[in-house]
Amino acid sequence: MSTISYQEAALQAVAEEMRRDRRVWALGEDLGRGGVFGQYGGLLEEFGPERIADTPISEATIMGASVGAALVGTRPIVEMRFADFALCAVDEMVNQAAKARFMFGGQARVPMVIRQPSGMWRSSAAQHSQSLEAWYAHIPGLIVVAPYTPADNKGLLKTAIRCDDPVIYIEHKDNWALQGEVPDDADYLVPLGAARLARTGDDLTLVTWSKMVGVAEQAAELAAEQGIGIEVIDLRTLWPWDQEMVFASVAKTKRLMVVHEAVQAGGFGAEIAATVAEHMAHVLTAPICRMGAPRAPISYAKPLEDLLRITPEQIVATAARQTGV
Amino acid sequence: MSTISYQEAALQAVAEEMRRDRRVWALGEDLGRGGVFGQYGGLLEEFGPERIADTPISEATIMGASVGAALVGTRPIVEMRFADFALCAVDEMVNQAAKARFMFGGQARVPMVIRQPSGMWRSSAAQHSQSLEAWYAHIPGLIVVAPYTPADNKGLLKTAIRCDDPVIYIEHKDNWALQGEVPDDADYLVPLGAARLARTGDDLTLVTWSKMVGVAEQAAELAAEQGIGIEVIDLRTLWPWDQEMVFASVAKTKRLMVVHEAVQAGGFGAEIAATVAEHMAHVLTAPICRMGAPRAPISYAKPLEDLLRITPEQIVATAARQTGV
Amino acid sequence: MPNNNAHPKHNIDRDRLVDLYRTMRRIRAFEEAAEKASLSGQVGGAVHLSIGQEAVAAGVCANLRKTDQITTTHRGHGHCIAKGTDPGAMMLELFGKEGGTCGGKGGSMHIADFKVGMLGANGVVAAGIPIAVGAAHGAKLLGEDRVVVCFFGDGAINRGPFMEGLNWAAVFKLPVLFVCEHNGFASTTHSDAVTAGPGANARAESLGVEAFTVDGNDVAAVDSMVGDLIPRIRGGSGPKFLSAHTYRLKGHTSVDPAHYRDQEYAAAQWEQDPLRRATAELRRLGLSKEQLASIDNEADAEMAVVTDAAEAAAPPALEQAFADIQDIGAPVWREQS
Amino acid sequence: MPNNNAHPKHNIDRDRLVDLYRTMRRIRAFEEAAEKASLSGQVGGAVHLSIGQEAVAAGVCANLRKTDQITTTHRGHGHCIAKGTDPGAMMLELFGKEGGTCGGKGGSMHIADFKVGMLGANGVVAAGIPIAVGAAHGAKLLGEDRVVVCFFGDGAINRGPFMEGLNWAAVFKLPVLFVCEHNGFASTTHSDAVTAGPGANARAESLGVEAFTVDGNDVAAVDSMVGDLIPRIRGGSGPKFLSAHTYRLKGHTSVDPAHYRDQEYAAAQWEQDPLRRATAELRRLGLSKEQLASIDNEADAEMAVVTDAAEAAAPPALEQAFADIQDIGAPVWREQS
Ligand SMILES: Cc1ncc(C[n+]2csc(CCOP(=O)(O)OP(=O)(O)O)c2C)c(N)n1
Ligand SMILES: Cc1ncc(C[n+]2csc(CCOP(=O)(O)OP(=O)(O)O)c2C)c(N)n1
Ligand SMILES: [Mg+2]
Ligand SMILES: [Mg+2]
Repeated sequence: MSTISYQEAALQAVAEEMRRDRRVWALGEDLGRGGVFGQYGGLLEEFGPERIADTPISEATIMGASVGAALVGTRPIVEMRFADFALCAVDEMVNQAAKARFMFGGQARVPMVIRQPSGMWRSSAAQHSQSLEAWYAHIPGLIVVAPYTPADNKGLLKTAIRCDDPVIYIEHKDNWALQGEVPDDADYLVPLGAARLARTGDDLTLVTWSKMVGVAEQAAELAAEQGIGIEVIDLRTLWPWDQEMVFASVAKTKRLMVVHEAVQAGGFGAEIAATVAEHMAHVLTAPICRMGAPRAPISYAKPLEDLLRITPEQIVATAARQTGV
Repeated sequence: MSTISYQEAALQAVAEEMRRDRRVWALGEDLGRGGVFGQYGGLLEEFGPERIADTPISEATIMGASVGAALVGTRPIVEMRFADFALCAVDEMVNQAAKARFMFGGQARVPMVIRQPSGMWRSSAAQHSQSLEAWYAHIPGLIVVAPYTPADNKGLLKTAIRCDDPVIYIEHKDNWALQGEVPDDADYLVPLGAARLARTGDDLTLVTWSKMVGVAEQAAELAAEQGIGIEVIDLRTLWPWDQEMVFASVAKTKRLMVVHEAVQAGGFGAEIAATVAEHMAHVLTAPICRMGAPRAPISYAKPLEDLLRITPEQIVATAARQTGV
Repeated sequence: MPNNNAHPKHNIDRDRLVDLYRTMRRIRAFEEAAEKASLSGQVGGAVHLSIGQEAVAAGVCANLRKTDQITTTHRGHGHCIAKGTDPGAMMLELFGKEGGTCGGKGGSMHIADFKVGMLGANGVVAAGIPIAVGAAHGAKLLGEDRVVVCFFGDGAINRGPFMEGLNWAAVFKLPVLFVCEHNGFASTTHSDAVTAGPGANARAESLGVEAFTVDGNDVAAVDSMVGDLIPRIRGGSGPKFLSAHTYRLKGHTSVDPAHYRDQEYAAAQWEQDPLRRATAELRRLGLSKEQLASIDNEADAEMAVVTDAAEAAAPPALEQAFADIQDIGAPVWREQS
Repeated sequence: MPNNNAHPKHNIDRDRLVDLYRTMRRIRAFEEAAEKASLSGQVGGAVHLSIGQEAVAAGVCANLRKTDQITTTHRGHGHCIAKGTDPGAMMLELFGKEGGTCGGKGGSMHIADFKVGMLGANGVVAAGIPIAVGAAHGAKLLGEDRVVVCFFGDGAINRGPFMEGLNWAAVFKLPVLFVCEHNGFASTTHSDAVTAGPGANARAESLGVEAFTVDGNDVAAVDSMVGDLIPRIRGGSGPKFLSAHTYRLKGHTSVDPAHYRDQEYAAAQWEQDPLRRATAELRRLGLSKEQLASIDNEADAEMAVVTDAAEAAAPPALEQAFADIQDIGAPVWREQS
């Protein structure tokens, strides 16, 4: 175990997997200078420009060429820089990467990891702040991962790189500096599809992911002072998501809240809320509750941007209403 | 009133609006030959090649140029041919069209209608069959419309063309030939955001849209024979959706089913189900139920394709379970 | 500047031309059978015929090794057959049957046959370009001695991925041959009307990809030109571009009557049918009418057999609808009522 | 072929050069103030400085009418000022304050000012290209006599919309001037390393857009060249393309030390600073040191005022977060605790 940042944890994951498997390579703009957030720092020196490939500003081809390179047996790590720019490569992601295995009757696989740094970050405004994980969860053929802790960013990124199907890998830009204990083990893997019980509690199950896990933990801390026990589940993988853990928790707490940074309307919280409503209505003692962003583009001005951020206090207030405390 | 097809209704809408407003024009591939489904047939002859513009195969620029042309005061109707190809123009739709008004502080508007023929249609396989309405409902700045009846395809398309914000306009490919009574009135407008009560019933509210409305109506017919009264709501507009009508119906029937052709996981049905679960849990006497496609790419072979189609019988069986009949 | 637009002088060997002719004839016979099956409703989905364009497929692929790879488009039957895909499996695929190249899950627009290096047709115009470039990038990374050929149409050169893909191939000096089949149409639109500038080759050269032109209805010319280019590409000289001028003798899809084109001109183009031209050349080289007819009959017979077999074959097992989606998180198959 | 690469002979009028210099100096002063405010944390988000590239903005926009329009990029402050946007509103925008060009909702990367024909900066590389082309298409449809100038960088020419947009403009013969600011970098990458072929102009010509080159650090040359091109475009001759060679004297963003470049070379480039070059020329034309200093001081004073004002200004009203999204279906503002 070492205490390192979310960014260093990812760097470790990539370096270890590149050492382990010669077929793994990374491509994107500015990777040779460490990537836009430093998350590829030093890799060029170790692996050379063929495997840490600087590309033109050609998102569609970064993605499409990766599909081709994956089909013939390499394992590309695709850096999209900001999740927003992946919107320049959607055909390649959704019509090609996600469907090739199925459409070709299982003849080929598309092992690629599509890194999409996401979320609100320092007044980045409407085109550099989006959280679009719900889109990818809706697309057959894609796995969707959104780690919160540094340890998970190591273990899940490594598992994603070893996965034979395309993985949308969502790192939160506000998390790069987050410190945490991370196993040094080069075989430290976190399984896809398994949630993490971040905190136990008896009164309310709060399901969340990515940066909101930290906010939820703070909320749970505050709520505990008011006598409300919030159980926080860090979903980690959005598709497939860990229904088992969520259902077990809801069976215990009899209440569900889902919190995410993304727009609430059509967000992935709706899927969780709907699934629980379908299957666990009989145990619920309070209406399910979602907290997501209003359906508004993200503003530049800090006070307006902040308005779209969910705070621990808001969560506690909602939890208090929901639990009747 | 005349009995005409869904396709002819749309053609009428476009022709009438182009006559009414010189700023309205349509652009896309092959429009001069009537468009790929004949939905622009004869318009070239009336309006000329400037206003019925044949474009290169350049989806990103069809969309992006339309944003520019809308910003300066024209009102483009953007033909995407198949919804699947709109995936080549997502930056332009989501980062540009949807956000320009807000991002620029209200200085400009983006009046454009983005037509996306959607859905499964005659063994068209994985890249020509998708239903992705949920994506657009998740994006601030976009309106999402999915008409089922020929009359609505006239009235809603006209309203969409007159709307000053970008509208994602989803026509179902299997609906082109559908006949129905359509008002001849050149000012026949159907308001955005208002659902249509397609059939009344007391036992169960079924919310759906697009081609599935017809399937739901058949199901309601069959269910009535078994003594189950299904109220069918044709949502018509997905964003904003008519909560009022849905809530009123659920208040009456105390049961909700949402049916759509799109993949169930992360589909727009989840939003409706979650919203009802949040606000109407106290009136529900049965768990909410969603029916959508499994999270699978769409197969070419007819029996496999058919497997992803929801049938009236499946709806009735589910309704019977839900109502305990 | 080298004169890349001259037709290479070709002095083709008779046996080689016979082989090329046989490939073209098999493609033609396959597509004629597919056309019939499409019009009769036995084959679903859209079927795009390459009738009139067979010389490009045959002439290019005759110069490839089995380990070389290709990507193609919605109009790709010819490329598949020329690269070595079994027409039996292709016809099963068109009929949506078990045993099809993709198990019946892809259909005409998604045929793939990885074991012969056929990396997939594509339903999205130009989408195969970055994929081909990536396959070549992969070969380079893995140190594998392969060339990738990327087929696309004259309509595709107006999509962004065309430009991005060529630039990429040139930047990374990848072993790719880009083959633009200039058949005059982008669906029902004359491609000239929506394509500015001097043409595909100028675009390629501007992106650092050396470009060549060939009469795409002259199979010997295509063979000779590509026979020259492939070893250079294999030798590491970077990507090359070839414009093959041809004509789409049929409509955009099997059901398109193509009323939008000059009917006289279209009819006259049958004179340039690559099969007809190859026949004339073979006759000149001494092949008898009977020898040619036997090739034709053999091809027709082969395709009659595969069509009958496809008609008779079983549909895919229903659980295939949920197979090969992803290892985790895919729907679970359950027998339904 | 005309020699489009020659610098036009320019014999510039002194008063005109003074005006161009003043524009450049105001841009420089604005950006130096913005840089300081960014480094001090008063301005959030990414701030991309065009220091060293001012001659392009000034020289191009001096030839436009108010009714003409432009689109620009993440590095667009100069273009905005040159087109006539009020630096006060721009600085308010950078500070995220009420009264900013976009009410504080856009920031540096999304400045727009429709009343002077500034149709928006853009956070997505090359995204402004189709938008500019569409604005010109709109002008043509509406029969309005306007020219649209589209600014973008040398990194943008590798994105698909670049190619699609140029082809489109040529096909529809639209009144667009494409201006490629070749500053050597695509973020931290040398653009040469990821750009194949002979360059932007060859790409433009291959797409049917006549292309020209100019020394982008010589404001008089830019002015003269664009002064020649705009009337031709306005006259209906179709789109034109201009490569302006310049150098990004600062890092990619205000916080980028740009260690990745040759430091000696970068330092030497200050010799080519367009302001320095214009100063020398103005001195040659008889302007006194004092006269120049007074222009400089005026510009600095103007920007000091707008910066102070921006600092002091009120933040936008919170309800603006929900305003101007869409007429129906937008969230409703409610005062929160
Ligand atoms: C991105 C995209 N846009 C539009 C289409 C519809 N479409 C299918 S084939 C075709 C014409 C393609 O022309 P070309 O590339 O010349 O190929 P050809 O059909 O002539 O072989 C079009 C527009 C598509 N499949 N994909
Ligand atoms: C589609 C897209 N990809 C990547 C980025 C990140 N990015 C912002 S500016 C930039 C470099 C652009 O280079 P160039 O076009 O030459 O403009 P310059 O910064 O030199 O003015 C990059 C890669 C982006 N904003 N959009
Ligand atoms: Mg063609
Ligand atoms: Mg640059």
